[in-house]
Amino acid sequence: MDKQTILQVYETMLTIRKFEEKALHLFEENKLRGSVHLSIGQEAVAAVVGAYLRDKDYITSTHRGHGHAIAKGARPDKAMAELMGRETGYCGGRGGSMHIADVEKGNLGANAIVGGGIPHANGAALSAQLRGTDQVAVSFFGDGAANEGIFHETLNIASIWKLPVIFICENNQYGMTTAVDSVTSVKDIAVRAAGYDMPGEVVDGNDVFAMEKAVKKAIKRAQDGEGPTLIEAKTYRWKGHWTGDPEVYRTRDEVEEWKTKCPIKRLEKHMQDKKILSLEQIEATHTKIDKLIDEAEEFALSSPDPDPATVLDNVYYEGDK
Amino acid sequence: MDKQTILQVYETMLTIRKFEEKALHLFEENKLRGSVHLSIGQEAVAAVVGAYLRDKDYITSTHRGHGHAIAKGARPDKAMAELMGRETGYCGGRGGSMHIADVEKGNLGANAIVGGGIPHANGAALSAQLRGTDQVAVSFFGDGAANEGIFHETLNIASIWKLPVIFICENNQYGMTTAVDSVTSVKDIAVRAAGYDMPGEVVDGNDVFAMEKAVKKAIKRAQDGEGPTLIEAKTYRWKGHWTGDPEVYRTRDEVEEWKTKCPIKRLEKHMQDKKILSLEQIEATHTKIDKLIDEAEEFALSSPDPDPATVLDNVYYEGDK
Amino acid sequence: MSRKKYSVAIRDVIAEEMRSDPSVFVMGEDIGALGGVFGCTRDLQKEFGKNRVRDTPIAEAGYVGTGIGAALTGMRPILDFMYLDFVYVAMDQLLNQAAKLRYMYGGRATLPLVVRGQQGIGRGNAGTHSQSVEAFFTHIPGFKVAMPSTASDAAGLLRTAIRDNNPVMFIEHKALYASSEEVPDDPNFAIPFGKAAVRRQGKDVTIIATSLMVGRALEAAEALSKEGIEAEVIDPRTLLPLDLDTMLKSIEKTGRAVVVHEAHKNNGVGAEIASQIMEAGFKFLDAPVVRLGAKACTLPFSLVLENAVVPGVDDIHEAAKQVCYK
Amino acid sequence: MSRKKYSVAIRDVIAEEMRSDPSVFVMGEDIGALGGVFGCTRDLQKEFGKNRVRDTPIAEAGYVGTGIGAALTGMRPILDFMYLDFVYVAMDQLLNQAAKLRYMYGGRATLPLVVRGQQGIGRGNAGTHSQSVEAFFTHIPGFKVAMPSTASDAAGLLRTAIRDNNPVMFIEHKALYASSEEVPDDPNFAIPFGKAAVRRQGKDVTIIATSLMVGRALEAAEALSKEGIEAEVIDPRTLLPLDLDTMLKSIEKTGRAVVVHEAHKNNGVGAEIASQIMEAGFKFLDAPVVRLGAKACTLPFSLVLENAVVPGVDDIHEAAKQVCYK
Ligand SMILES: Cc1ncc(C[n+]2csc(CCOP(=O)(O)OP(=O)(O)O)c2C)c(N)n1
Ligand SMILES: Cc1ncc(C[n+]2csc(CCOP(=O)(O)OP(=O)(O)O)c2C)c(N)n1
Ligand SMILES: [Mg+2]
Ligand SMILES: [Mg+2]
Repeated sequence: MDKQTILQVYETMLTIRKFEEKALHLFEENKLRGSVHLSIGQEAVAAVVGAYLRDKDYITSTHRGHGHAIAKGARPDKAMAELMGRETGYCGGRGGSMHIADVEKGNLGANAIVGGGIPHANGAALSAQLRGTDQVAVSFFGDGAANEGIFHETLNIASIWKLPVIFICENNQYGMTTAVDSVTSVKDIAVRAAGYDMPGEVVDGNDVFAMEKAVKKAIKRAQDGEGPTLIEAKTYRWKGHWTGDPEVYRTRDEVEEWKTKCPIKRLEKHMQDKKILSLEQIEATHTKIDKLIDEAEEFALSSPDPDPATVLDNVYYEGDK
Repeated sequence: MDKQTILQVYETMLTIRKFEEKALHLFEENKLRGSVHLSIGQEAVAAVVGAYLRDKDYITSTHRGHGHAIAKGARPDKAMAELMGRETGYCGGRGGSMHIADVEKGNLGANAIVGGGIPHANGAALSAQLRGTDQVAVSFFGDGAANEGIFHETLNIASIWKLPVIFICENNQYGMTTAVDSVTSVKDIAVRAAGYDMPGEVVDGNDVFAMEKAVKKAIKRAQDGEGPTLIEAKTYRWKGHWTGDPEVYRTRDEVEEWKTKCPIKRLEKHMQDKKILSLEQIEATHTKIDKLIDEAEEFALSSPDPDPATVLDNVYYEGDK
Repeated sequence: MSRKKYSVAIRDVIAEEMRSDPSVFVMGEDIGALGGVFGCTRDLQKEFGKNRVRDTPIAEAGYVGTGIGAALTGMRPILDFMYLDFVYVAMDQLLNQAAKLRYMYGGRATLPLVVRGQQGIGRGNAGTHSQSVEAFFTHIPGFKVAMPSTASDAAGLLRTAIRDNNPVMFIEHKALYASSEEVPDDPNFAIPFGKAAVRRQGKDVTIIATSLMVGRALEAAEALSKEGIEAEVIDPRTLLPLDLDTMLKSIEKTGRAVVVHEAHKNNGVGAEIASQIMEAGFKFLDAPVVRLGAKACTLPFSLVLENAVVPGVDDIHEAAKQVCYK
Repeated sequence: MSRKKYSVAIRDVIAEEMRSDPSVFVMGEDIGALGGVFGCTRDLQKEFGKNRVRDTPIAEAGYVGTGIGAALTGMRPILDFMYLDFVYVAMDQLLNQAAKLRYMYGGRATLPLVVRGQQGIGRGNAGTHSQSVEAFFTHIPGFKVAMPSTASDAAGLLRTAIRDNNPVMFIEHKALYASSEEVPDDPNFAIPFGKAAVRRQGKDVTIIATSLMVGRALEAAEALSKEGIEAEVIDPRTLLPLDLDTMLKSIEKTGRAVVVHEAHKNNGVGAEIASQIMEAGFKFLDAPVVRLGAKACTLPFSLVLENAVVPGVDDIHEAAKQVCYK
């Protein structure tokens, strides 16, 4: 990873982390409602993928999608406004946290249905293939989603049509309150790739360099017309499944253990070791992102609610093709 | 396989073959209507499974289900009556060819939705497990069905719960008019078993002894509490997908080639070689089954149509639990 | 009688039925340790173990299909949907399989199966976690459909559902779980299907409301009363079977009806109820039956917009006055 | 004008639109070499190749989802359902995704998507291959719903569907594929959505019928005519949008209406149409609107039983006389 990319990945991770810490804070202050699923602890996966995709490439995301959106170029202010259901949000307040999309920038959307977005990445990849471009599509989804039928159907289709798509399973050890090994018949979800004749790789999802290697290989494969790849990124979410989760299903020790593997801290140490950023520069970056997020909060809080008179707008596209 | 079982398998195969030849004939004579999917050429799979299951064991079947039903003990007369939509049929004429069921005998039904019946076998196996019996359940399905999401969900559930269930994929090379290799990402569907941490085995589905080995092993595994098995039986359907199929998707040569692998002829040769049955005895068996099927035809043809006044019966179970 | 929350009433009936009938068991997502997102299976796994309170993978079609197989072979599964919005991923198993098998098998199969879960607004969950799905199950024959609006009804109807030998779609409401009421302690307390409840007596207009809308209808009725209009409020409690008689009897008296539900108005069960009232009670009607339901858009996330989509107390109030030509 | 079968009319429009717009392509099962079970994609793969006429695995949810992704990114997929009974396995992709994405994304996404296939009776395919599914797509907002009853309408409406920038559920009927009619040759021949067709003029009773039932209604109208009752027969052609005006204009004249469809009567679109007529045209009605639809049971395999379930010419005849109090 070149220095510039390292810095980009770092800033992206930090933005995701601070965006979500802020969202949690606002939720606890009752300034924000609904389902808010935080990816704190998992930032490396989204950030590295985002760094290696171009604006014209596509992603599909999940209920836990803030990180993916930010990594694909979403502005924290419009994202935060969406979390608050404001008119200025990415979906004009119609979608909320679980549906942030920015189709023009290649983010085909978060998706509140587990597995629901996986085939959309196939479709974007098919579209690229039919139009003859070199675009690739990435589908993010969780360990839980890998037990839904749509996972199976999508991977099979991607493989037979050699679609330029990359399936990234963020195995954060739980589907809601359910431990992955209690409902998943294989230890590594990546082994399922063999059932679709595609490469499947287990990666330390908290290590940006391990992610880099896997993602670059998969992108090359996609662009060389060789078809899809399944990457299983082992990672962990530090916060509850949702804001308010009693977390009866895991121990504090387990959470603390994983916090020692913080992807951001790891990268900060690496940057210091390699003299990429000094401690002062790291602190300055924190300050910069803090400011960005504070501005996002302000923007969101000062944005208007949607006008109820517009509630029936945009059910259909009106006008000519 | 002991001699008695060989004879049973043989008679079952012959019954299936002649039953379906008769059905085709009746269809061509306009005495029978609707979707009729013939399993001619594939009889060994059903017959061997049927021979090793007991009455109390379960099966679930498909749109191509006459063979499975007969192998699980269905009477040709009541089955033929169902194909004709008569009151005396297995479903009183309500279900037709694609829904023949005999729940009391453990046949949980043919199913006109591709893949639709697969999870029902899981459920029967779970039921056996919960009730603490040694019953096993077998799910028959096609190569095409193995690309449906429900296949994936079912196998994963069966594996994590170690259900006494056996998944038998009859790979007859086509899903309707579509060659298996054009829509299936793996050469052998059995390799998908690894994605569910269960054994997967490719078997010559036209060889009753190869089937025997695989089925016995899977039953033992199920009864030992070790969980499910996936068996892929490679086979071929001689007739069109449905009665009236123009068969534009395959060559006559291919069909003729597979006819040389006829499971019935192969077993007849084996029985003669091993002096299990003489040519005369074989001919006598044919005559016996011909008679059975003629009687079935007669029974069906002389049976009444359902009474339209009863059309709303049995939507619901009426009465107490 | 014990005062119970709607969610606890449900939990308790499941527990009691599991105690008295070993063939009853529960499957679903996050129902074990967590006890369900809304607590409807709280502590059941502690009492009945992991075999009878089974956490499933996120594989709704798979576990509904598994439930069907179990029901066909002597068990009585209760299938838990965290959100009924997820029925879509299992729709084939629900509508082509569970609903149809008995009939297609000529009556030679029995499917004692309860599918239960919650739906509707109230948690800011946006379009795919706030919708209402009852109309799918009233259109395709095979399910019975219950929709309790109070804790006591939830208990009584759920017991009937679990003891019924047919597939039952049992539709709870997320915004009702915290409501509480006196619930009979009798372990056989059951409310028969197909018997509407008259929630309020009135002579001027009949308001037929389901689930969350019952409370709003009662509020509207109070306001109407102050204006001299006495509304009769009827809660059908089950939509299939539907108790048309009770509604007709009321409309014979009032001559006017408003039907209100939270599901989309277009092709919602209100259309069916209004049509049946017209067909059987045309001669009683002094005004056309008016229907209220969600507007024809996806449920929006923004609370301001959500409130504009689903019928509120004022909308019911207005509609009742409209049919009274006031 | 060329005389064409309904199936050929459909095929030809797909071909023409594929010729004129490279972003249009087709996906589905057995649509290539076979050209579809009913010939609606015959020879298209020969002309357009395997890239634009794609045989899919049996994975309806997967290919609908793939179509959604393609539609979001500049393509215009036509998704082929061999039998619309299979929508259930893809229902989440259809109703939670295709129908809702544009709205949930605040209008910042466009989904030009046609889902087409056939439904209904006529081939002895029993319960899971003979049902009618339109009501699902009129209830949940997001799709437009077309239901052509003639070859020419099939052509004109399908062109509109393919050129529409919204998800369209295009519902054909297996028993109509062989019917033929003169179809305009104009490669821009299109019928706008939301315009009903008056198939027969009459002053005594309005019969509103969809798809296969239009022919039956016309037959019944001939029989009624012999008895001195002149029925006006209206085919809505699209159910969403629905042309209520044309129906009301007719009912203003006749004072009586029968609505007939093949889908189950309970909660079918007939309930919606009857309710809208009541709401907007109560003052015109001399009799309650009568609905006809399939009886409340799964479609049986036996032809004798099937005929007892779905409305026939005689049933329509009877119903029309009933609303005329004859
Ligand atoms: C079809 C469907 N089933 C269930 C849910 C409820 N649900 C939301 S998130 C979730 C867990 C998802 O687990 P995973 O895929 O591992 O993603 P994670 O939350 O761990 O990021 C569940 C069960 C849903 N939204 N959609
Ligand atoms: C969900 C669903 N999709 C499509 C069909 C139409 N269909 C019926 S049989 C069939 C082919 C099935 O192939 P396979 O599973 O290999 O079984 P085979 O017919 O070869 O025995 C198809 C596509 C269906 N009945 N159900
Ligand atoms: Mg997870
Ligand atoms: Mg096959």
